[in-house]
Amino acid sequence: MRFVSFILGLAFSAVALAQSAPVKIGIGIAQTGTLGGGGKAALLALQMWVEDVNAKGGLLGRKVELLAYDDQSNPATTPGIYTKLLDVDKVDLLIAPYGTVPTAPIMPLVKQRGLLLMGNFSFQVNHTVKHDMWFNNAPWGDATSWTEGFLRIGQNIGAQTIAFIAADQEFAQNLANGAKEIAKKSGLKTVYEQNYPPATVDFSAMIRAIRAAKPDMVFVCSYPNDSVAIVRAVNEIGVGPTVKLFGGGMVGLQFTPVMESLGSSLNGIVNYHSYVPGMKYPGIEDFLQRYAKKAAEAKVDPLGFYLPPFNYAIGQILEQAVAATKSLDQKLLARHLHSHEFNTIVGPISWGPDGERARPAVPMIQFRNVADKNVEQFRQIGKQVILHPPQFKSGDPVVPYEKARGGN
Amino acid sequence: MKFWIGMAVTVALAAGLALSRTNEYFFYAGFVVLQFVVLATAWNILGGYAGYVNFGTAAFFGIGAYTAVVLFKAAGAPLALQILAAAVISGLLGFGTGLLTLRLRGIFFSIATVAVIFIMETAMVNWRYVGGATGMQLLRPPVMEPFESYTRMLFVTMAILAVIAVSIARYIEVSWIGRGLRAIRDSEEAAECFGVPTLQLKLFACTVSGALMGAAGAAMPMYMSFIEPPSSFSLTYSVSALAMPMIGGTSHWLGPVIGAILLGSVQQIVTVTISNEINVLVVGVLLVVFVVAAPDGVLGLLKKLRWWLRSSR
Amino acid sequence: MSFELLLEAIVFGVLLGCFYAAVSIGLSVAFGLLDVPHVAHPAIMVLGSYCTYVLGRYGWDPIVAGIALMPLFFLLGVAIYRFYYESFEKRGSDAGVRGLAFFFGLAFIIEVGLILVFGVDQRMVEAAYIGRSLALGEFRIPWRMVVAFGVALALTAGLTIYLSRTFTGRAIKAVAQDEPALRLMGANPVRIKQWAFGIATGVTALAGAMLIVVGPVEPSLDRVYIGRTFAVVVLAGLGSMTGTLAAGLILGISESIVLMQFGASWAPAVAFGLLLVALGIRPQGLFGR
Amino acid sequence: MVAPLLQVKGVSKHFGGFSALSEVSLEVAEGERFGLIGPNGSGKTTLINCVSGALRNEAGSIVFRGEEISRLAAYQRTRRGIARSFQIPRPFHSMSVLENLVVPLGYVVGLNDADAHAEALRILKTIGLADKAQTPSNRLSQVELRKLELARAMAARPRLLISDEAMAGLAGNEVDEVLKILFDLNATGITIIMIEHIMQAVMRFSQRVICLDAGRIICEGTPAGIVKNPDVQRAYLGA
Repeated sequence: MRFVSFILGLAFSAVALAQSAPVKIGIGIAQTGTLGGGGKAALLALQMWVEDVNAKGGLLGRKVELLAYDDQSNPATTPGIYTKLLDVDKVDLLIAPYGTVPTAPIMPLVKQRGLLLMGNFSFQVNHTVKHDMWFNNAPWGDATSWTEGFLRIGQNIGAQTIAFIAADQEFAQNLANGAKEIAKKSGLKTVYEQNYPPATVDFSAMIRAIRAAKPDMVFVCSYPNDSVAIVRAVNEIGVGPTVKLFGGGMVGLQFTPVMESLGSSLNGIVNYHSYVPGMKYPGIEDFLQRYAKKAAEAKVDPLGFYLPPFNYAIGQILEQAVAATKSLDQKLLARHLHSHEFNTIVGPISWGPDGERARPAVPMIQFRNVADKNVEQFRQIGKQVILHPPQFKSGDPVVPYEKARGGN
Repeated sequence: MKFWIGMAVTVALAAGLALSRTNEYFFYAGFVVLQFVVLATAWNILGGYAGYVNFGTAAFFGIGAYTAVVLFKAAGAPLALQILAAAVISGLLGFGTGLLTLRLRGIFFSIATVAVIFIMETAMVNWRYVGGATGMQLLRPPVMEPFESYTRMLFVTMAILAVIAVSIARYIEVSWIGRGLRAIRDSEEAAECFGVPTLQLKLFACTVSGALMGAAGAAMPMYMSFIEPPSSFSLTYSVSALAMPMIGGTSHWLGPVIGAILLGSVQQIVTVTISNEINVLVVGVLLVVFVVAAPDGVLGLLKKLRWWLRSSR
Repeated sequence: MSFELLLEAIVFGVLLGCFYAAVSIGLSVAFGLLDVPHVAHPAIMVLGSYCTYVLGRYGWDPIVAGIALMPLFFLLGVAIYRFYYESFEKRGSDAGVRGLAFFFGLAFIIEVGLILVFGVDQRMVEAAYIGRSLALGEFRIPWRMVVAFGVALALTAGLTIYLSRTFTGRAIKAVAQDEPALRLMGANPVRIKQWAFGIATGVTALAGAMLIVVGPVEPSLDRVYIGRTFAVVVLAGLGSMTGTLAAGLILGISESIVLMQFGASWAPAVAFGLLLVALGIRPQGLFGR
Repeated sequence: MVAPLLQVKGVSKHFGGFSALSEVSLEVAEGERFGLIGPNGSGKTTLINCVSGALRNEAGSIVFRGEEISRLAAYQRTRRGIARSFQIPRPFHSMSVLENLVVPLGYVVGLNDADAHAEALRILKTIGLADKAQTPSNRLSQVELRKLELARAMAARPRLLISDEAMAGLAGNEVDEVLKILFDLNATGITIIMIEHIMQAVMRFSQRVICLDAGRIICEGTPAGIVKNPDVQRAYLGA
């Protein structure tokens, strides 16, 4: 009898799936331009979730359909893309583009229309608009949540002076400004600061200047293209024996192609991440295994530690919220999201009133024993040792940086 | 007369659409296309009529946008005032750039305008008041009656700007100024020898063109509710403003309008259909195909077609 | 600023400046001598970098790869010029405006082509001189910059000698100055320009190899270099090879000093400000005819 | 004595290290037919470029109708009554023949559009191009282009017309045609400076001739006197 009802249920849901219109989820996400590399990996993860949820019968018994457009990493395109999603494609749910800049232009739009928006690795983008239906998936909150790990590790080992290098770009500046404030509050003395413009050719002179300033730690806020050049220059010039910690906010060192090509020159760098092997979340390993197969086919980031799990998590959160409220009503969903915690492949997630994570946890990792030309090594525990936060901690920092680097 | 009726109809149509129940997406996409109509028309005043290639559209556009932001932040100035001020500042920038380099051969002017983009962008990156490198989010003021949404209002504003830009371009084209500019393009030395005050005319064209580009830029911060240097000074604006008149035809005011509507719409469409690398390719391929195969643009093709039809009859 | 730091700034500036000169020298021939508004020059250079990258995966040294690519790029240059000539220069009127648009389109197509083949990720090469530095006491200079320095000097010297000592070289210079006179001499200016454009493009292959030696490349890197290369060529005075080297040095050193003194943020403004001032005061360039 | 129409006093011009003109002085009287000859590269075109304003002279002064003009822009000089034709015709190639004339009629004379068109047609008639008025100027034959150059110069209503090799490359009867136009113009009171390679034409046309060589005036005189001058013969024969 139970078997029969199961069959019936399956048949019914299949009928329902076929009959009712799909639940449409819309996103504009960079496939080209500076954010394109990350965007492609993120989109792949979202598509995996769509397959998974449809295999389980969809949302509210309806099939899920993902509509994704390329925002070209350009904020000028996102208002058009999102109105197309809303008014022409009539999507039911929205996910924000990858990154702060493309997200910023749609914040007033969603606020004005009272729509739920799932944030996608942006930084403090809701700060001005203060939309109460915004939920960011990123493991960070404000600048403090991000930088305090790095600064605390430094202070624990007796650092008193700090140097800053930051890209003249949106996110890097936000981060650096926050870090400078915290450094000041915690009594760290800033001995050098340098903002560099996009497309800086060579960082030798900057690294040389840092060496001359003899700081105890160096906080770097850089973009992918520059991160590589900076790491390279550091390996050539050396930052000097005084520097205990180097890194912090280097975007790009989470992306597999970059990690692979830098290889052993990553060793010793302490940098933020979102997920690294060793962080025990239920389901993440299975996800990454499946992801690796698809990524190889799609020729996107093969490891996919940085963005993909968190994009899959967006899907899981929506799935759980829709299932719990049995509705696609935006206000209802938002209320539910604010008042509950969600279990995802990147751990339990809940939000503060501003829609950022209630308990941000930005792992600070140190690269150790990385060899050249080997992608698979990064799947091992211990290549990226977690120094912070305490709940994930897997080791103590090796200092000074020159020693950790294995250099002179 | 026919022209003015056409322009009035355009504005009326835009306003009518904005007050109707037309899909909101239309206004977002339409705003962008109209913005390119203004940019292409403005570019054509100097580039098409006088043959001086301005690569710096992005600089004038960006400075227009930032002027608007400054006024908005400092005084909460209304949109019309922002646009007006942006036109003045960008016009001055055009005048200054022109004064420095329009005496030289055309290519030097082109290179100088590239330099202006970088200088202006660097200045904005380092100016904290307007957000510097991090950019700045802007809260739109409440929408004015009778419009239902701010974007509808921006759409109508841009339609009016487009009509103004086209009217100015047409006036210049049919007036003595246009004849002088064409003379400059054909042979600057001969023009000067036959009484055309070439430097003054070029400066005038550069100023007007810069001002219109600035006006187009002024509406952008409100459209995005956000401003940041890289996207404000994006090379895309420079390339599109040059490509559109080339595709439409540079010798007539209608050319840039056709080019902007054509290429602008194609860009909007591929963004939401193809959604990968190919959409960047569209501009490049269209540009090359047109400058090689149809040097006088769509207008030239139409002329040829008409001539062919007449002669085959 | 201490003397030591100033000295360092100048040394790094010289290295950077030589690099700028090397990436500009092809344009110095194409635009400076031949008057072709070659805005696709940086895109072709990036293409050269990617070709070097491909050869690098088969174990080629990047500089060797760059040299090996030169004949191939020479042919590419000849083809591009031929096409440009047939489509624009021959038709006469408005060659400038349309030619510019054409090269812009070409640059776009190369860029997207690279994205389609290689993706948007950065690519880099390996060589013994990458990732190591020359240590002079406390002072260290990355070898890759030293290599760039050497390549720049070699290119400048080679082109200068070629243009002044060989018959074809002198014909190229003549074509720049007085085309009718050359025609009277019985030489075909189009053939000579085609040859010269080929050389300019061939040289660009080596510059591309150097670009990927100095730092990682990605397909849209060409946009960054449009302004810089034209700035160097114009600052130099059109078509002067030694001038190109000198202008590159001025740019490199001033950027380096600005970085030390005022902060790197202002470096682009300085480079392009310099260009504007040069155009305003001395449009024939620092070393122009 | 009446002041001369044009006075060139000690004018010099260098290109790099090359001295194109050195201290050239000459005077042209109102109504005169004046010939300027000299071998290739002797500085003829540089001199008239300095007079018309395409180039700025370095030393010396250029006085036109009692006014120092050497710091004026070319278009201002045209408005004061100096017009020229170009050695290699430079029509406004995107315009019709008629429109080519409308440019100076508007910018120099200051006529409105309708008057300018009427006047342009009148000039084209006198010069024999009326049937080509609507033809795009890039479809003209060589002799028609030469005529257009002259017609456009006439449209500027000059007091001084500088004709820069207006007959180069023309056949014998075509040369006569152009010469006749120039004679007719002179008859209406326009002073003409003729630069010409075709000796026969200069000699027939000019009342007075100056010969330039290597940027200097080597002799001045009547056509008949000039041909016999040994310096001129040497300059031309390169002896």
